[in-house]
Amino acid sequence: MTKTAVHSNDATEETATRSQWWDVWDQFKTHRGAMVGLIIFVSILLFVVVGPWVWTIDPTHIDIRARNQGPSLAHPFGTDQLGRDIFARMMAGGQVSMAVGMTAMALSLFLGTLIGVLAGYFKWLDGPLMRLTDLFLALPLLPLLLVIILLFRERLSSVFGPEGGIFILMVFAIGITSWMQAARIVRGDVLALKEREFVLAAHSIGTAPRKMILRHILPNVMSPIMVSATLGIANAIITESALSFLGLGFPPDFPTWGRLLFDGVDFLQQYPERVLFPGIAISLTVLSVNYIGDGLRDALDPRIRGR
Amino acid sequence: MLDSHLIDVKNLRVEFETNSGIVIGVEDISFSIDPGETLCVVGESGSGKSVSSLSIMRLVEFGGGEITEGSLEFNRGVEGEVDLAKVDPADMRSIRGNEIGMIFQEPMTSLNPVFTVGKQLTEGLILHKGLSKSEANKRAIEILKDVRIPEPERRMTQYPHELSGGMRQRVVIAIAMACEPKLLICDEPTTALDVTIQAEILALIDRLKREHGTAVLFITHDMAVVAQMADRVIVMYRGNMMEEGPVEQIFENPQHDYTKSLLAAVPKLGEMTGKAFPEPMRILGDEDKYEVVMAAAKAKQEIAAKAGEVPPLLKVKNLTTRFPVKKGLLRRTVANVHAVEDVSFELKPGETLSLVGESGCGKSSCGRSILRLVEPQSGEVNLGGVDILALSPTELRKARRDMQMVFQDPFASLNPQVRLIDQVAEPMRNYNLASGSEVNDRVASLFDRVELPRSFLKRYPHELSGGQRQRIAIARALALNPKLVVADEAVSALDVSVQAQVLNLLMELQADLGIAMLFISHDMAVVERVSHQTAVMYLGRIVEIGPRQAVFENPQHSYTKSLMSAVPVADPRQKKIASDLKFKPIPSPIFPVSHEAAPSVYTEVSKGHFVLQ
Amino acid sequence: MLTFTLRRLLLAIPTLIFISLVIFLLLELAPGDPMAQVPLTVPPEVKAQMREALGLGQPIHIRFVKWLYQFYVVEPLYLADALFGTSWSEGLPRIISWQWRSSVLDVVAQRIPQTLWVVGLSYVIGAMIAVPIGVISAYRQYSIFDQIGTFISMVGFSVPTFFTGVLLIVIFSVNLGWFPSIYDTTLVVNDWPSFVKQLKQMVMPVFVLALYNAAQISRFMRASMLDNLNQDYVRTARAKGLGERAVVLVHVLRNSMIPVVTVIALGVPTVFSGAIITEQVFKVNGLGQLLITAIQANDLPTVQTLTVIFAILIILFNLIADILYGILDPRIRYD
Amino acid sequence: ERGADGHVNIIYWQAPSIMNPYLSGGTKDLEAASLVIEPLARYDQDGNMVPWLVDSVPTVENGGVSEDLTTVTWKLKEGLLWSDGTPVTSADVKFSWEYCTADGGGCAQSEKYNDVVDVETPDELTAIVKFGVSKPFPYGPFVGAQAPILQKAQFENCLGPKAPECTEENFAPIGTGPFTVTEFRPNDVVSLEANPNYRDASKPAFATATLKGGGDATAAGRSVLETGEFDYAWNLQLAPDVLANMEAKGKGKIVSGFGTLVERIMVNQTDPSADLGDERATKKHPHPFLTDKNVRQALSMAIDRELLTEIGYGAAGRPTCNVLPAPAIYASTANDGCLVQDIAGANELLESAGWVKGADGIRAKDGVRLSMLYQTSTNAVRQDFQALIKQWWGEIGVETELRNLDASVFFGGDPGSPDTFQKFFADVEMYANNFDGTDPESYMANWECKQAPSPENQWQGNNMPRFCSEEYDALVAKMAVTGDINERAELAKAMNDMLMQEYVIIPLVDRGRVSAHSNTLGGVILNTWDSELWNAADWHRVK
Ligand SMILES: Nc1ncnc2c1ncn2[C@@H]1O[C@H](COP(=O)(O)OP(=O)(O)OP(=O)(O)O)[C@@H](O)[C@H]1O
Ligand SMILES: Nc1ncnc2c1ncn2[C@@H]1O[C@H](COP(=O)(O)OP(=O)(O)OP(=O)(O)O)[C@@H](O)[C@H]1O
Ligand SMILES: [Mg+2]
Ligand SMILES: [Mg+2]
Repeated sequence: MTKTAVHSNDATEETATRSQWWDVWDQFKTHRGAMVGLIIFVSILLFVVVGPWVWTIDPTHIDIRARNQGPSLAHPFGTDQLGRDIFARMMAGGQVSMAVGMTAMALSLFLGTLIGVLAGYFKWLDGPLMRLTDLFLALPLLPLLLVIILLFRERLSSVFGPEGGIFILMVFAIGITSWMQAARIVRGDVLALKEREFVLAAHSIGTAPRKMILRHILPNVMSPIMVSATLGIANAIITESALSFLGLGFPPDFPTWGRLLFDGVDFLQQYPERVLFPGIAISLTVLSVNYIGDGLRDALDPRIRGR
Repeated sequence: MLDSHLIDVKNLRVEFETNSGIVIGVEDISFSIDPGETLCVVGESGSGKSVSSLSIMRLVEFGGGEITEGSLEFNRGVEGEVDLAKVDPADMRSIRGNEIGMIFQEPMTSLNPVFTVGKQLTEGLILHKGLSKSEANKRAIEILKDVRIPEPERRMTQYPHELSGGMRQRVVIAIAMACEPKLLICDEPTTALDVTIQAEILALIDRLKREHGTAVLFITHDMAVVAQMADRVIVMYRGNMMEEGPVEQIFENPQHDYTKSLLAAVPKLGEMTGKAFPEPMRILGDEDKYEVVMAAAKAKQEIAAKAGEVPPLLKVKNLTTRFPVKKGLLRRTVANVHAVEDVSFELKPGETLSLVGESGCGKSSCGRSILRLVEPQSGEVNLGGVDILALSPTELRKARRDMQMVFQDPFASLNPQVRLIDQVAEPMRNYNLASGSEVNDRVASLFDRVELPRSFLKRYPHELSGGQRQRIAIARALALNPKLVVADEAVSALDVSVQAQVLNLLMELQADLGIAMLFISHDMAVVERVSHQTAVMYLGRIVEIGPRQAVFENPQHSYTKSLMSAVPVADPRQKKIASDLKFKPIPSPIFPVSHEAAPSVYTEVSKGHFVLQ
Repeated sequence: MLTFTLRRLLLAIPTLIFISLVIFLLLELAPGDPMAQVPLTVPPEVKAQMREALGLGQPIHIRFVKWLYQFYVVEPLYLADALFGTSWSEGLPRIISWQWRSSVLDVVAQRIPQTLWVVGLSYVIGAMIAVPIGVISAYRQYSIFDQIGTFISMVGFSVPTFFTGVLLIVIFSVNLGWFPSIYDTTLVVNDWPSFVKQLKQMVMPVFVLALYNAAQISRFMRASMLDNLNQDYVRTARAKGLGERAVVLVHVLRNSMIPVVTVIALGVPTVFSGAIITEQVFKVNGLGQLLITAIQANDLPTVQTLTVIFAILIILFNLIADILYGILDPRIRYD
Repeated sequence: ERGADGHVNIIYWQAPSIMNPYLSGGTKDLEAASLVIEPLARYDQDGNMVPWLVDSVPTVENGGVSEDLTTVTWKLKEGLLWSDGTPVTSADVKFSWEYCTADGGGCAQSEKYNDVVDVETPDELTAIVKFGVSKPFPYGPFVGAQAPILQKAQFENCLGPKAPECTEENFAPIGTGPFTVTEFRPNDVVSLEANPNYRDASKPAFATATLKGGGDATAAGRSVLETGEFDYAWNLQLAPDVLANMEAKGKGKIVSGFGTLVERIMVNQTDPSADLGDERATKKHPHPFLTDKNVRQALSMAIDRELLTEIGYGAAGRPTCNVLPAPAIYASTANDGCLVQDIAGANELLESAGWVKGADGIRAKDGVRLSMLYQTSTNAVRQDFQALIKQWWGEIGVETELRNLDASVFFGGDPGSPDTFQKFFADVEMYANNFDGTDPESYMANWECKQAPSPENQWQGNNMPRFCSEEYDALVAKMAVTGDINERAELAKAMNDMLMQEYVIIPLVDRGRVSAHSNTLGGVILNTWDSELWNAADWHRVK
């Protein structure tokens, strides 16, 4: 039995200035899955960001004599059909995939949450916003993306440079075509939350709608948002590769995980590792984000916290 | 160990793990209850009453607690004795609900929001008693009748949020009693109920005890109820047992200081006879302060009285609020609940208008309508010259600074995700009344005022006891220094000593700042003590309104009279349960859509004392 | 609720017309040309004539109005004729595909069986296994079951179906020879062997899709369950002596289903449109394949018609989700 | 014996959408239809014309073609029956012409009937095609899979704008081919059965056939070579090692043949810079550096065509230095020097032309950097080519940005899209092209000046490089009036050489057709000059 145990009412007070986020972090730290997820996630980040500084082979360099090699010291993950180093390509591809995955997911979550909350919270917005959601759900993806790219590629490239422009375009295209599910779910939860008495209580103390949403509504719809986040990353990474494959995204010699995976599928029987590496990378990323999300959700829920 | 004990608790210790480490809920608690005996548990709010009772049900573990020490021997009759602390989950399930029933403290959150009352009520019956659905339904309706819910058939198909606080509470009681358990744990079962219903429920519990030999563990703050119900009493303080003994002994010869102060603070109906103005509560060991406050309050009131007619702060005219009743898959409106019907009154700054009345008569709805937390159908609400019902949303938000509400169900009205410090600071932040560390200081001082330890600042609502939550709600309402406070059962969940402190605080603030208060309560003794005006509500209408003295000393309406007569007396030697109580059946506030309600017409009995014709 | 439903249904009409317009403009704006698949050997003048013959010469608003008339008036009449043997539609122009130069909706009807069999079934299966998995995962949070479930569903979701599908084909068709790698849409099930055959050819695509769907739904289910497991009413349910099964499956599940119903209902329209890759991999040639080939061939009438059909489904199922929502959660008010 | 071998399964990874080749130009549709309807004459696997519904191919020698090259007389075989049992007559032949040239029908093959002024039917079996001009190569009408004979009785009411209304006819034309359609599901599957009235009573050997469509080439190959579910898979354009690996399973064989399809890089002679607005990629603005022949030549020299072929096509490709690689009499050998990669030579060439390497390794002259955008359609092999070529060009100091575009956009002629191959808003682009049949006249005419796409002609036209040479145009004009086959060959070669030596087109690989059939399917002869299914009547089961 712990000596430190005191009666509930007498529990000593610590520095009152510590913000709520410290509690969340404390709690997060004790969540084993979340920490494992975080470590994996950071390792992947290090691998793709710092890796290229250590492993200096150019991912687009073709060494035609070294085609289709299996893993070796010179090429830890082997080489592809043109003799490009897969290890280096995984790193370079990871940068793009992670960046696109995270930002596009963030954008789609932002849009989804914003629209969901607005629609759920403000009755008069519900109709128009939900019909907008219907519209976006109904729009055929491919032509939509083609049009987006047609309209904005040149303009963005001229402002942000070709790669920056395409990056923004991809993130925008993926974000704008994947927020609908989150929006509908969040809206549903908000509709229910709105009827809870603490929201009424917050009204009575004069909480402005903005604060109401930020303080009372949003924290209580965290869990579907977290799930959407994890699913969103996977979705963004795959969509990115599909877009690039259709010629709507990055240049063809620009490796990304999705593209490596796609290219590898044809060689599934001869060189299974070519599919496995990018497949594992994507899965690991998504898995780690999932655990981080789990941990965060638990940490944010005071009822679970402290268990 | 005596074989006749139904349950024998020994050295119980419960711990919780929180952010700030492990805390003890209760420690070294031992007591026993025999069949047919009522053990009342009183004590400071937050002293571990609920935790002890949850431990008996082995439900603490689902809330993050753990029984770390002690045994809970329970006599299952033919199956012999079992230690509830160790019994396996399957057996525990057959005990829960069947052999031990429990009434929970917060009725809103303890009912499942998506199931009808009927479904939640029949579940246990079908499970433990093996009844068929229709039998269970029949039985459920009987139980609802027993707990005096009007129109039980209709209630069966309603959802919890459509019921008033008191009705929910009675549903929870009904659930606990459904299977006629051997041990009934009642965690403040009647705090949300008006005295007439309370008396009925107490009588019901008493009958169960007498006829079925049910043992009752009764947790309450109301010393009068204790006096009426208890065979034996335990007093708890800060997680420990202070005193145990037969009820007479506790009342007449309290040993412990805490018990003494508790008894001293109990208000008694009739104490105020002959006094025109409210008086603060007595608090043992704090008489000096009491004198000072009394003097100050008197002085102010006299000045006010001399100054003559102050214009009223709040004017309510013909306020009407109705809720639609929906039916069927398509959920069409088939009728209306006339929750508030043609209510008019005025309230001056610095005054308290108490609203009493039967549970479900529309008190909360009335309070909420005034603050426009529910939209009234028609009527007029004027606060300090502002027509509240005509305000736009932004104006309304500004206006809310002056009118605050303490919600009846404190748990439901607190955001589970937000720390207490932030909940209390929120109104200040909303109106930019303070910033930075000033906010924290003010929150801390509010905590002090409502007698909450500062160590609670960083806790979350679910980590508090019911009374503690209620104090948070009060602190939050006071944070803005409003002109009008609607206190909906604001002190009902507090133990008498804290209740006294909080009431004194409210009165002090009222005297200092001229706050007008709409005080909704069931506790007639408290009402008598704190109010300037008293209004009695019945079926959505005010049936009698007037100066407190007039209403209490000269009740005119028959309902007022029955209310007065039902008030329990805090004297164990004057038990009157179920002896001379006879109540009329409760009429329904639900009318078909087409129903045209007649206007309320009053006759003036004496100056300012009106009675509905 | 009735008025709510009626209002929403009424509102659906302008919404649909608006969506049709947006889709139409989008398709017009999108780069691409119905002649893209015509070999380069066909000279430009011929291509111009072919375009003309497709009606591309007409101004855009005429084409839109024409399509609207065909879709919302003529095709329903045809349907009525087919059902009741009337002859209201005689001589009225139907929506004609640019690829096969015949009615789009006839082919849509042709595709529905395989789409329902494979994609629909996999959705049902996916949802049916997702719910229990989500429930158990949440109830036993961080148990082995939960961890494995999480792992599988995350992998199932993050690995695209073009990979899992091919993997299955390589294992089960190529190496083991258990299942066909190519779906036979002409198979008629009329006896036991043909039924077995049908089952065999459905196993892999259904599995792949079900995994994907289940992965997603089970995550939402789990999250929602976790939100509700700690509520006070659960304590009350336990206090009644209900078994854990009843507590979880009756009390918690109902509350948790509320958001999940949205997810599931939202997914139904994608049954018809979403399984493009899987259909391609297994050659199921359902509506998804129809759409993608139409897009590739820039067959605008087909794309437009299919998309608007999906839009109708989306609107319908969103309405259903909303209604279910109101039924499941009595606190929600829709008026 | 007819129908003795049961069922044959054919897979096309692009699904046929219609069985009427006049309403669709798509190869998949042509080939599917070729099982059912047939032309009067067609090409065999060597590109020779063979009589099909006639006894002999009319020529000037046998008097079938008039001396002035304006009339061709076809004589139908006797006793030919449609699958419904009615006789095939010259009226059907004439009708096919009428059908394709009817106004408002948008016939995809109308080019085949160019200059036909009339088809006379002096008797049941004779059809005389009259041209308005002298036709040195008069075998457009009724020859090859593109121009089969339709049954007049069936299509009579389907002329012109009514063509699309004839769903049943378009889905199940009555033909003379070995099979007839029993069920047609657009973009999915065609079910066929043996034509009971096929002219050879012992054929086809299969009683029924299925032509399944959809998916991708890998899957199609797998279903024939690895699982054996299908008997024949069309056009398996796959990485050579993948294909080899599949074949190693031993279930089937790969067959390949060469035609005229050449994978090539087009070199833009106009400036595609976005700054030019509407005048982008038009002749008004010559390209800043690709107009320098030295640069173009260096680009070509830097490429290792052998390696490209090995990586991309294996046995199904051969390196080529000609844009017109076949038939044999048209194939020039003048440019074969390009077969050997010469990076050093290319560097030297650029150096001597004044293009010097800057600090970043990129050559420049007068402030113009050799930096290019290289576009092509999306396709795994093309992307590999892009990567390889980018590297080689990098070695000679040319910077390359790659872009790949969706095929339906790239090859679609949408004037609104900036990404079509006609608009060519890039410096170089890569794709493959060929021509129908064996006559290159119209193919070579693609590079006439006036064929250059521009806003004036709505960006239509096939002269992607915007190559313009009076000399070349003169050769084109001359060929149009030259009848003698050898002379024609010389002209074609001259044109080819001119293009090659100007390096406005950089040919890479002569791409063959690869298909696969199972070991149990006999009689397959891969034909790249006509439909692959041209001899399906001879297919049979090998026990
Ligand atoms: N889950 C929990 N985590 C931490 N502390 C808790 C938890 N639940 C209860 N407590 C603490 O345990 C103590 C006892 O609480 P309990 O609910 O038993 O009080 P109570 O006597 O019922 O009070 P009241 O009369 O106000 O309802 C309180 O101080 C409370 O803050
Ligand atoms: N949201 C609602 N929908 C339908 N009916 C409601 C709703 N809220 C309250 N009611 C009904 O209105 C009536 C008055 O309820 P109210 O909460 O005002 O009672 P009360 O006087 O505060 O009772 P208590 O003392 O029990 O809290 C009750 O019959 C109740 O069932
Ligand atoms: Mg309590
Ligand atoms: Mg109330």
